[in-house]
Amino acid sequence: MTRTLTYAQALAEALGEILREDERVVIFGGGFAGITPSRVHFGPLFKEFPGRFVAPPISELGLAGLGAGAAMAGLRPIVDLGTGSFVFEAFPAVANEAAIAYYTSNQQTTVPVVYHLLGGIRGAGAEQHSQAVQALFWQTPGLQIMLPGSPADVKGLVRTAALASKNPTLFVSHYRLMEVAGPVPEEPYEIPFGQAEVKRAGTDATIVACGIQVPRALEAAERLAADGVSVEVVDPRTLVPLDEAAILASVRKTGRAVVTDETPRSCGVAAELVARLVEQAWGALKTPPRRVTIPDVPIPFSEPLEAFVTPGVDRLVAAVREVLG
Amino acid sequence: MTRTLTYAQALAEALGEILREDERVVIFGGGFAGITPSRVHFGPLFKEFPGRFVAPPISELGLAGLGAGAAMAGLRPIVDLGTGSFVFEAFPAVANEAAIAYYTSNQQTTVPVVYHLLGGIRGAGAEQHSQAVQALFWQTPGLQIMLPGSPADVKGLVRTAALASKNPTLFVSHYRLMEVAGPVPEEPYEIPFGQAEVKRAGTDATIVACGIQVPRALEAAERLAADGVSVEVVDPRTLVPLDEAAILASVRKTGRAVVTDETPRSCGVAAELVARLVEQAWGALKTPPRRVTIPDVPIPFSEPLEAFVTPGVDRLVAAVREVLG
Amino acid sequence: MTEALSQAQALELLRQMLLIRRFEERLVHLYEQGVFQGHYHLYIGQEATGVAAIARLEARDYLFTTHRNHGHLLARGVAPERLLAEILGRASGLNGGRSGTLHPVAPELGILQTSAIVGGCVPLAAGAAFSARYRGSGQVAMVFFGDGVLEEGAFYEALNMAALWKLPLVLVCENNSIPPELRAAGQFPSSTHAARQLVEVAQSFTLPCSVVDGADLEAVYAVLGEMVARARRGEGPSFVEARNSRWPGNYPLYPAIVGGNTELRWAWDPQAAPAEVREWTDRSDPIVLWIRQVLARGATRQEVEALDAQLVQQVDRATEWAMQAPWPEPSTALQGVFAEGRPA
Amino acid sequence: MTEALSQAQALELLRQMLLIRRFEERLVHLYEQGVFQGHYHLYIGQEATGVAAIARLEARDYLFTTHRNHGHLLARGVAPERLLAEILGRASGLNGGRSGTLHPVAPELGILQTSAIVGGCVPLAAGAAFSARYRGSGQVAMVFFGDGVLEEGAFYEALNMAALWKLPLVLVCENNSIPPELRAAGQFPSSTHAARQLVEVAQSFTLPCSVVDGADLEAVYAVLGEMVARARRGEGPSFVEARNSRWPGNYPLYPAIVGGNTELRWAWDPQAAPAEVREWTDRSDPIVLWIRQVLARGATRQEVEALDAQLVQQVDRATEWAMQAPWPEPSTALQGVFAEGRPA
Ligand SMILES: Cc1ncc(C[n+]2csc(CCOP(=O)(O)OP(=O)(O)O)c2C)c(N)n1
Ligand SMILES: Cc1ncc(C[n+]2csc(CCOP(=O)(O)OP(=O)(O)O)c2C)c(N)n1
Ligand SMILES: [Mg+2]
Ligand SMILES: [Mg+2]
Repeated sequence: MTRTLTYAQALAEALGEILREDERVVIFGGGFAGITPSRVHFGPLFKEFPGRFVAPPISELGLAGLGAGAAMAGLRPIVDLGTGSFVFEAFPAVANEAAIAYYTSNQQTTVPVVYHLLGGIRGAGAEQHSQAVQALFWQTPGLQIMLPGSPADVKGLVRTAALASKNPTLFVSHYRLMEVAGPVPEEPYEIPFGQAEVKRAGTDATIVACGIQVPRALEAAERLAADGVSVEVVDPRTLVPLDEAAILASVRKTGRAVVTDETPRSCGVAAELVARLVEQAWGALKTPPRRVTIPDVPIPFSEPLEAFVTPGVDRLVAAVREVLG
Repeated sequence: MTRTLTYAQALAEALGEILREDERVVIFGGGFAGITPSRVHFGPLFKEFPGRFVAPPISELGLAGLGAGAAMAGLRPIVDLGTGSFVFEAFPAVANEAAIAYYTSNQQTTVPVVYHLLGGIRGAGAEQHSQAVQALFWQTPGLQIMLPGSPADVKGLVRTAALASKNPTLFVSHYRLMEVAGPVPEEPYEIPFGQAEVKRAGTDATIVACGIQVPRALEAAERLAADGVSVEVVDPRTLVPLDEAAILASVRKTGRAVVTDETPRSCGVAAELVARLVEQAWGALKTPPRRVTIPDVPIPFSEPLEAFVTPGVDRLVAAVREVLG
Repeated sequence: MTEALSQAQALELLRQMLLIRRFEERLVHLYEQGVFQGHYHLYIGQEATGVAAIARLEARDYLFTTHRNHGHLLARGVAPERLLAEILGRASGLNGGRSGTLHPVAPELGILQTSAIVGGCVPLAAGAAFSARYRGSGQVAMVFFGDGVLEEGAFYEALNMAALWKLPLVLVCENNSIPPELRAAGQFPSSTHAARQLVEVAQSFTLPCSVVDGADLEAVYAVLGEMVARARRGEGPSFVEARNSRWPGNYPLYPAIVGGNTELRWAWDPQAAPAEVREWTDRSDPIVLWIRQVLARGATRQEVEALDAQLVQQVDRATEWAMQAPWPEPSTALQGVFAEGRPA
Repeated sequence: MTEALSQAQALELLRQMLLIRRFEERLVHLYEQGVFQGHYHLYIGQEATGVAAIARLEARDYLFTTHRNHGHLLARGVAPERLLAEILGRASGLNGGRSGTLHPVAPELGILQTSAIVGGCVPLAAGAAFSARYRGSGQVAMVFFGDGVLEEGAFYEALNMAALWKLPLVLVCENNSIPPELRAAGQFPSSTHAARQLVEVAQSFTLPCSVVDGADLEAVYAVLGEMVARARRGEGPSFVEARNSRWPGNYPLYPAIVGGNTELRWAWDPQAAPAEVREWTDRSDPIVLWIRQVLARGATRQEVEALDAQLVQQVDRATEWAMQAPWPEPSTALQGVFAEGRPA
């Protein structure tokens, strides 16, 4: 049975199930929806599981390290670090402790911690509060990275990260996803990491999108469909591990690709996807893949400025037209 | 007049000149050569300019912020953060203060600070001390990034960063460059940012390399020349700003490109260069560009393991052969 | 211990406090009308700390602040219309609309960079103080921050360097989590620190410290006078904890004008204040408290009312100006990442 | 205040200290022969602190340490040959050669992760302590770190959480920058902290603190007995500063066996020690000091010499084993980034 839930509701539901099932799960922070109206969905959890939520001081570095240490010592902590850029404070603990411990210990110490962040352009967050951080951590090996782009995906992926994985996971959600609604199964379920989903089938061009770019890509596809262009939207859902096969299969079929992400252009997620397409689907590409990303600028506050740098639907539509040649 | 100097000697010479010429330059730390034998070249500077070197506590975050604040308030600080990964500690100050201040202030506040790091695989640094960080900061807009790969370049670029720029600069050097020798002009000179150098001319394929990859690429080219393969080595020298024109000109000429860097593969410098080549030289590429990078793993300690993940000369030679088809 | 404030000074500081109050009340109303976007933080209830401390600075000094910056900027003399335009994201705002409420600057007033990152401003301020000391300029850097900053490691690193190098830095911690029963964890913004007294932490780094009632303008003025003088004499940094009881309108995640805009008569007729704010206005509102002082020193109600009327008008004009200010041209978002040209 | 050590215990702790000393002396010689690579740090001179503190732990407890970890690992019972193989980068090393000297682990002994990042280990240890408290397991986490850690913000963040949440965490700061005239900035490794006493910092976070002579084994044993017991009783974290005078061989950037390998007779014939180390060995070497103690308690020189001879042999065997240990297969560098399968 599925119902329609918002992303935030689906996330709250998943957290409730996880807390109920495994008492090793402990949540530090827990303002998963940040300052959005959706924050109300998490309040009931605090009440239902009073001993399982810890209200931390404003200490991202210490907290991320503490979460990693607790994971090494048998817990399954979920550490909500808040806005994406706050992980900058926690960088040493995330990238140089949690990420490397399993590898440097020669597979002895596991670190099943989940770090949650609200990444990307939230609307009026300005330069210090608008960063998407998934590419930074794809650059620091040892972390699983999930970017659920739909209510159903967030429910299934967060369960996998929290209960079914032995590895540290970076869980990047987005302010502007919190109120996105969609069908969500009632029962608990896991979505395996490294398994992309074709969010919309098509034949003329592929958009590879995850996280906040998923609803945008779907809207772009819808618009293009009105003009008779059939776009396939492939959502990798997790960057690490990455379902290359699914992406390549789609691009081999359509021969044309737009890759999109809300990280800045240089060394962003889209750069990596382009590089992989070129390396592995060279012969199949009829035109060069296009990136739709943030330009290499900090994110300004003012609405028209912010809108200009956001990789929105219009730019996706234009990019698809470009790759169609 | 040029003499042969090592990279460390050229850097020390440049610092001496800079300190002599502009008393706004103050150096925090100053172990530019880390634990290499080359550290001896910096000792004389401490003696010559006693009031200009500040020995900081082990406080990378506070120090990077302090350096940025001092730059805003009229100084031209050079902050030596040591090993590449120590900038993780300083991430908020570098990426979310120094990098954004000029932009968010609407071009009012300038931040002429230089952050120096010894990036990359240093030999036995293991997982926590071997990271190359240039791609991380290419992902956080607002920083100039220089990666001098020769003694002459380090002398000219560090002068530009310290005296001729109003912007924050990330200066990434490398343990394994410190003892590399080359001709260096005696007099002070600036090398403008955003100006690549063709380090070796060739016709059959292009290697794009900077920093530690420059001597490796030159050696690979030498080896391939013995087999009659003519390789052009283009060194962008600065990633931000990037001399795209020079890279594209070379690749348009040769039609074949290997891009190399010591950052991990995913979202690394090489990924970005591949993406730009594909976007701007699609028609000219006879075969898909190849990346020679670190695989997506932490850097292990043991010598054979470390050697295996290092993007060394053999792998460059093999990659050039691949793009030759 | 300190020279008394003249009545002219007392009225000037009242003017600054009232300007902040009227400005921010207006802001809430504008936000409720959807005129601007984003999360924002008000200084209401902390005005005495900012105006009294900043009154101790010279024009050439540096000032650093946080997400809760409006009061500091206005007290430093920023034009309200330019701050408002910034908060509305307009091209003629302090930062051309690029910052909004989060990190507005006024370099000509020594406000070089404002950080909305908890702990961000303290190392920057230490750097400005370092520059002053290095150049021997005699400037002082003052930095305001919340009690939450003592939960961030950046604070300690900057504190240590300031102490080691005797930087001319005045650290003003505005603890708005007082009274103690409200210091529990889990509130937003919250104070979650193990120390019995925040000053003990700074004392352990050998800084001269002081705890002061942040609603007591004269007390703040006295303490900061000393601390700034110390810094200027080259005696190094100091730390002041100014304690404020949080304005009820600051409890919700987004501020709300609980009980309506401040009425001056609450100063002389405490019963007039609405029940939901009465205790706070009467005992903790620095403006109400200060009005009582200036009246006791001989000012008349009419004088105070006239001053207030003027400020309301000023805020009206600022609002009009800011609302009509142009939006930045969208494509300018790509400009100004790097400064061109050589430095002077 | 604390039960006395039996003579058997006293000899066991001597054995541990001598094992560390002989192991690390060997290490320097191996490095000088080019047998292994990289920067490394020795525990020589701090042995009494590690062995006495670790003697207070139960088998199930957690132990975290830093770049200067050999002594802690050996005192905890790690096989010297496996530690040495690790330092040589061999496949049968503790971490399969992946860590070298920098972050060796021994999870079965509660050493889950070692961080060579200054400040890295303290939050991790607080996390293990959190887990113990959350599970009500009665375990304690002990973390060793240098005085330099108090310069890193991470320390304060972890300290605060440990204090707020009363975590069963014992913080052992090994201050090897004593005597004070050597505490100046700019040495490597150096202590550069403004506090007059490091313990004052932890005290300001309300932790029970103690300063102890790190070369005085019994004193360390007594203090740590109390702190571990407190933690186990659920009374929260505590902080101990153990003060060591730095071994002369640790002054150069790379360690050197100044004055040659330790000779036991320096304990009973101080004049026998070479001039360049005499003051240190006589007044600050924890092994020389402890040998005097065990002799005074009735042990014979022969006994001590026999024990030492055994340990030298053990180190010989460990060296042989480690030098013959296989190198990891190069391509295995690509393996083991992520753990496969579901958790238990
Ligand atoms: C590094 C970082 N973490 C978290 C936040 C989110 N945040 C904004 S204001 C605030 C509370 C700050 O409390 P305090 O310093 O006491 O200032 P107050 O708002 O009470 O004036 C928090 C947690 C942030 N801006 N930066
Ligand atoms: C974050 C970070 N900064 C710098 C270093 C380099 N480093 C390694 S050991 C050391 C000195 C540490 O001093 P202390 O904590 O007192 O330990 P000691 O070596 O004296 O035992 C430094 C600066 C590091 N490993 N990590
Ligand atoms: Mg506060
Ligand atoms: Mg030390």
